[in-house]
Amino acid sequence: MNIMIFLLVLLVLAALWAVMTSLLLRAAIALALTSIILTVLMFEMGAPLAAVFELSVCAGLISVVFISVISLTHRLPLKEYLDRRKNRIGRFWFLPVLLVIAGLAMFYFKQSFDMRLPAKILIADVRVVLWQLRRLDLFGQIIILLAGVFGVLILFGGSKKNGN
Amino acid sequence: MIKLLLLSIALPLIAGLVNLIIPDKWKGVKEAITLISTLAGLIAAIMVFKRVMVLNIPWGSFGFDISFRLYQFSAFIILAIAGFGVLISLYSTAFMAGREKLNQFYAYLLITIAMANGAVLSNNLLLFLFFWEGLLLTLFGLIIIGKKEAYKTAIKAFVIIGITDLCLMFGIALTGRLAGTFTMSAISLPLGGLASLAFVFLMIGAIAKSGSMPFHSWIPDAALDAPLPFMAIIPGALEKLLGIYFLTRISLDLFQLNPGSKISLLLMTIGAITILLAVMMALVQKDYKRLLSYHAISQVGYMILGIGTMVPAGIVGGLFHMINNALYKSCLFLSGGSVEKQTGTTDLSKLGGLGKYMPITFACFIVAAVSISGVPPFNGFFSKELIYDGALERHWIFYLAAALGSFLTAASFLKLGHAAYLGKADGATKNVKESSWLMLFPMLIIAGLCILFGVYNPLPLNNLIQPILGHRLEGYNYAGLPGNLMIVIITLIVLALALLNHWYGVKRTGKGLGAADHIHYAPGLSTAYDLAEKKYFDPYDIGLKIADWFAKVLFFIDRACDWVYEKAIVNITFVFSNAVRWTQSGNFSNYVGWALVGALLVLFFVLRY
Amino acid sequence: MTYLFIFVPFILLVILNLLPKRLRAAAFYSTLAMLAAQVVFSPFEFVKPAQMEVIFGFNLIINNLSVILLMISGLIAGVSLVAGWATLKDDDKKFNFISLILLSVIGLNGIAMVKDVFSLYVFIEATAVATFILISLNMDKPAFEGILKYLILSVVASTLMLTSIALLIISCGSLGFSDIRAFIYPSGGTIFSQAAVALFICGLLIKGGLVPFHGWVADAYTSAPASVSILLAGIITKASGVFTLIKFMTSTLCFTTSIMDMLLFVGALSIVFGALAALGQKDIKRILAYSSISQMGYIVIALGTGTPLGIFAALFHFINHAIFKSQLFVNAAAVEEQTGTRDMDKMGGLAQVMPVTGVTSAIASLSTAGIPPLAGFWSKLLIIISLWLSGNFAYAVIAVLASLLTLAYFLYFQRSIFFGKVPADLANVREADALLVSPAVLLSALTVGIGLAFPFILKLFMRQ
Amino acid sequence: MNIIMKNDLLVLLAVFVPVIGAFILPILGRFSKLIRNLSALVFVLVSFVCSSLLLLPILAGQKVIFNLDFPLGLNFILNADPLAVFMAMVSSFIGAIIVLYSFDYIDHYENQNEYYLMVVLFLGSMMGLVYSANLIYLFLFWEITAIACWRLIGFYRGKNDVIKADKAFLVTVFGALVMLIGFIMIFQLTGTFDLTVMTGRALPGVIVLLVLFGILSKSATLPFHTWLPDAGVAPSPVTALLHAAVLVKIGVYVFARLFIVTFTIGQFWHVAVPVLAAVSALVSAGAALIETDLKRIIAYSTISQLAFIFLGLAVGSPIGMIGGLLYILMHSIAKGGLFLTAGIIEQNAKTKNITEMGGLINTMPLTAVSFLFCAFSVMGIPPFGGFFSKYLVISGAVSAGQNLTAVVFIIGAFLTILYLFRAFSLIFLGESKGAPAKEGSRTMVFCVVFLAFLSIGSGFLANYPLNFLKLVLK
Repeated sequence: MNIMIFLLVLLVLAALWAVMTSLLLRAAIALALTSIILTVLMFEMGAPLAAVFELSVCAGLISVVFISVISLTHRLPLKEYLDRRKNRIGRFWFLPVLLVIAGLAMFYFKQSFDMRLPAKILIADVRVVLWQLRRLDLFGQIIILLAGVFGVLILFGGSKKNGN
Repeated sequence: MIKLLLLSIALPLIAGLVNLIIPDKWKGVKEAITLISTLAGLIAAIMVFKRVMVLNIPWGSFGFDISFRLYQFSAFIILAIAGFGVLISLYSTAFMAGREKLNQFYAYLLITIAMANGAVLSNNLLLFLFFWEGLLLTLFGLIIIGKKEAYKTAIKAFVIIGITDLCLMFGIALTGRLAGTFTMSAISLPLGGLASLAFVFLMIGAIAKSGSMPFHSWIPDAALDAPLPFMAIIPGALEKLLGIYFLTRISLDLFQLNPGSKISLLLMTIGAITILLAVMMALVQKDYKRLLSYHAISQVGYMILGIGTMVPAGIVGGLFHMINNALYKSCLFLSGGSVEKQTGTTDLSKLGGLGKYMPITFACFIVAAVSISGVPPFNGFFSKELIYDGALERHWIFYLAAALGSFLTAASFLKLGHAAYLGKADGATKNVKESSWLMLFPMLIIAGLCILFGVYNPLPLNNLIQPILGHRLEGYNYAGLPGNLMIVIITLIVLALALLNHWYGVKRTGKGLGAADHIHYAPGLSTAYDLAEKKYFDPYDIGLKIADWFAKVLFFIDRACDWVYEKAIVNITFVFSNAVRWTQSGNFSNYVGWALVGALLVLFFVLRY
Repeated sequence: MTYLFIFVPFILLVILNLLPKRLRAAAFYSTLAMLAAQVVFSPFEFVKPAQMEVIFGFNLIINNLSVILLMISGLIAGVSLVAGWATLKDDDKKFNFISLILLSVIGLNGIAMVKDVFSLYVFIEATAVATFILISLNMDKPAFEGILKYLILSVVASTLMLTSIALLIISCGSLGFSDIRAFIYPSGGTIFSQAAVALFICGLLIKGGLVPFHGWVADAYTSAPASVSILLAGIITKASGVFTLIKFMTSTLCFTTSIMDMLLFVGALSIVFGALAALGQKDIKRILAYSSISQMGYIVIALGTGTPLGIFAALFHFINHAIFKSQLFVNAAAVEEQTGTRDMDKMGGLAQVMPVTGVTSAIASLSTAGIPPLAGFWSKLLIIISLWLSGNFAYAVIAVLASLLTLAYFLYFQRSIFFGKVPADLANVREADALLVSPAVLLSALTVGIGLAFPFILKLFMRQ
Repeated sequence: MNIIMKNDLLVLLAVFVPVIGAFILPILGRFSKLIRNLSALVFVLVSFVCSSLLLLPILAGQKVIFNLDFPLGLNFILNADPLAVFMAMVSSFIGAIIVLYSFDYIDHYENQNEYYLMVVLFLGSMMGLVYSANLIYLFLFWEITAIACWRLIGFYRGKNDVIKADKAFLVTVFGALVMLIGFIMIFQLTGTFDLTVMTGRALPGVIVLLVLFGILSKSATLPFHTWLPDAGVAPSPVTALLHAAVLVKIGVYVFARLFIVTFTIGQFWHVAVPVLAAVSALVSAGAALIETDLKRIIAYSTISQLAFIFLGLAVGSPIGMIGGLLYILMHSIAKGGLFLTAGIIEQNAKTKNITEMGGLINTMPLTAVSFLFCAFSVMGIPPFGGFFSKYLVISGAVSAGQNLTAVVFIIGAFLTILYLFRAFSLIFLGESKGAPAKEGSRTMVFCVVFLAFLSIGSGFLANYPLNFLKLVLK
């Protein structure tokens, strides 16, 4: 139990670092770190499948994409960089507020949440879920992917035009 | 018969409209129409005289019903109006010759006569108001066709009379509510409370029409601007007849006014003040017509005083004075007219010695002047005696005022006659001709009537006036010589004093015009006179000043309302709007912050239940 | 034929992409025809009772609610297609634009017809992604800023929705609307289900851009290309926001007092906030953006009454708003196209030179402000009546007086763009070309027509 | 049965011929001005003729009701009762004269198509408002008139004009919206918007208050009056239309329709409204005495005359109500004449500032005399029509026992005489200051003279409207 809480805290810290840092590279690394911690948590909670997905896709693939893209960028001039650095703490004013309200909420409903899932879902196998019940959502995913493809087309086509 | 009655209204009206239409060129036609219609009116008036008849025609609802009633009083007034109509139109044919806007003059004159007849005959208060207030239009028209600047006077007259007529309207509405009917012959209200209020408002209308103070100030101006026949008939005769007629009606018939009441005291005070102030002004005038116009005002005072006494002698005297005044006042104006016609001026300082050149005019003037100053045996004497009698019966102070008034009247007419007709002729008045017979004839008639009504006063008193009062007078008969010898003696003394005063004044200054200078420039009085000449005391101007000030205040309120819309609301809204737009910082993390905080609050709120 | 509404665009999309470049002009016409067909055929579903079909295991349902969205989305997508065809210059852009419109239409139709929460979420996301790309069509910096805000806030929204979906699975055990309704109505459900519902609604409010979740709206609308902002403002955010809200709440019947109070409050807040913010704007599109925030507020406040009349009013206002707001954006596109600026201070007197645009925009503005006899009046009237009858007097008064603010800023809008004298540098401005004018005419004709025919429409609905 | 059908048709024609015809005018305008103008006149005349024809069944005591059922109490009802017919005849008649007048007047300006469209639309929707016996449709037509006025006031397109137009629009719409809340409360009370089923029901005070907001703002009574003088920027026939004939009468008409014919209101309002009206009468009369812009003067005088109408309608005595209704007729005629003369003067003297005019009576005698006649009628001098209405109103106040209010109104009448004569003498009398202005065109002068004579004739024939109006109280 304690290890889990420790991991959760770590997760939050890593996420915060990813948001706060002003260097893209560090942000990408922090993101990867975050998803790694998440993976560990999932293993602990006994969701191996999700954990594997998370590790492969987020920690692996996405980070690679990020870093490759970042390699294309170039540094800002120092002045702008310093401007950006300014009040990068201040713009997250709402985090403490959130913490306070959340704490109030938690304090307000102090009752034992029972986390037992309904049986139906427990027995249902992932494949069953995906291939029998959720075809429509898969279709939706396809639409999203297509949109993404067009996005890439447009963006790179645009940049190509700008290039030459 | 009833047709004759309507004829006396319809005929002048139609004739007037016709006159309005036909072009100026056909001068003869106009005059013919005017004379014929007025003559026909006179004949009709004579034929219906001494009859009593009532005519009712339902018209609109809500009290707007056509209802005429002919009885002694209205018959008498109609007769007078018709008579004056004939004479004045006769006079005008000569006097107005060669002036422009003739068609309008005759038209307005005839319409005025029609309206006046209607007002006198109508037995329904609303119908009465209709005609009465309608006279405003012709009044306006008759003045405005005068000199170039006459429109100022016309507007002044219109505003004064119009405002008082509005008071009359309110009074009539109140009376109608209190009485429950608008039929004049059916109304007889006890005074007190709202009824007194109603009476006061009606009275304002009446005395304003008759030109008493404080509603007088247009008359002297009109004397200078308006054509003279207008002065002779409208302020001189017609409006007095109407105003006093209505005053008598309300105080005798419509309301039960009794001698002790505050109202009668009020009336008498108004009368006394009017007599004195107006005649004081008249005394110092340097212009023929303007002097006469002030007398036209002060004589009203006598009538109001007489009726205000509410004792039989006073009332009879007031009514008698009404007709007498109409006679000699129009005669005086006409004489002034013929002087103006012949010499081209009415400025007394330019006139003088006309007596030899215009003897007939002079004779008529003398008759009228002595009768207005109340010299026996002319008609003015008898009516004034009756009024003195009534006033003395109430309180000696009113009598004093009246006597003083007649002293000043006599003095001012001595001055006028001396300045205009005696002395040596020079300048404008060198060998002028006597004016044409068309103009002399009316004056002679009227002067004759003055003498007749004086020498043989039972004729008017028994036939015209005393029948009006009917039952109020049983036991009394005021015809013949005046009863109260003491008053007569005092009157004679007063007249003698006036003569002495005149002699002293002439001796002091050496010319007739200066006869009143020792009063004019007496210490204290002189400044008052100057201010009065500068119109400091003109109620009209004072009223305008007040209205202007009042309007400024109101306008400020209006602007304040506007400011609320134009500025206040707009600015407040924009304060809010700016505050709202300030939150749109464009910094996305703020937006995320709101979203998350909002979401948590929503969650919190929803789960709290 | 339910699935056709999803498949036909998809197949069309595939075919168009397989076509050689020179035939691409056909893409425009075929897509237009497809959308027209959608508008025409969807009403036939009215007569049928609500039905579900299972093909390839797609479980979709179509009922009157879905029919409304199908019609409106077809209409507005068609309009923005035409506008885009008129305004976009580059051929590739035109083509991508068409394909993306098809994608988002698929998403919208999915939203219209799904019957379970997760699919709803998926299709909302599909629409959203397509929209991101659409906004960035012009590849300029403000567009990217706009997307960034939209993106981040809709990520927040997705997070909330996913969380609520997880909670729903845990508590109700299933995600179908019917199951959820069975679980939470009338008992009210467990604390989990309530939290889940609340979170899902929050997500939808973010999507719909209501105060305080509205941060992204102005920038996204403003930075998008003219034709895209028609689509975005006219239908997408409304459909994936408030319409989904209506669908979700009506199909799960989660009208608890707390949620209704929350909706009333948020609605009132958005109404006033949007109207006030719109008052001082100088940018045409910004005014329209804020005004649509405040109109969303009207829809939500009507939904918050929870009465059938209120829901009807909300739907009706949704329809009207889709029509007149997208028409206003068409007008804005026309003005921007002709004058080359969006700054209202630089304009004036355009009504002389662009009469059709002037008149139509006046009609739409008055309809937005709820001036009879235009359509907006009736929906606002119904909203106010429902508020009053459900006892929310204060909210009713706010709603009424806020429409005065609406009138105020639309009068400013009209005055500074279309009235007054034409400035010198705009002297040679002409009316926009037919492709931009005709949609405006069509939509304003709809506004007037609905307004005049409303009593009959009402009769129709009441009979059902 | 047959006759009833025919009468329904008459009502429908009276309303919808101008409303629909208005949108044909711009199309006609593309072909020929003359046709457009004439057809505009014809459309307005049609509704006048139809309304007049409705007199026969009304005097025969029949009911003429056109009804179309809708849910939610939104029944579309056109009910031609005496009040409606009276009002419709007055406004369509004046409207026709104004349209005729604007043939020549508006000839010098642009956007004539829009002008005629809006004017005829305005009159048509006025007809609809007058006849409709359902609160919602009443509100609907009410707002259509507001739209028309908005465009008409902003007709010259100048920045200031448009701002004033927006001001007028906003103020009236604010009142209308508050009134709408009142209507919805009525709906909550009765479950319908249909006026024909509500006769004799007593209204709670708060509803009266809310509805009064709309009425007062529409008919420009304190404290919502200041938009009316500002509306003077519009072309003169429009202001005439706005003020004299119809727009401001809408408010008083709705007052009569709701609070006299339909509902009964508490005694408090029979005192409060007259007092408010008294203040309004005084304030606006005072402002009229200060202003130097001719149109503003007349506008302020309209406000103060409206206060008289309110007094008559609100004091709650039958004679006062009749007076108020008669006042609507007389004031429409006279004030319309004043505005049209103002239009002629403005167009020919090239200024609206009366201190820059003078002596115009020498060059434009007909206009001057007409102005004077209309002014007399407004002052309430017999035999002009205004006399009867003014007397009845005052007498109504007196018979309701509100003597003090009546006296205040008498003072208001004093001020009326003062400011009208001030304007008249400054414009027409004295020696001319500006360039000599010529007489207006034949059509315009004809309209003015016609109205002037009408304001006399209406005095001599006042018994007909009086006897007709007795039906209203039944």
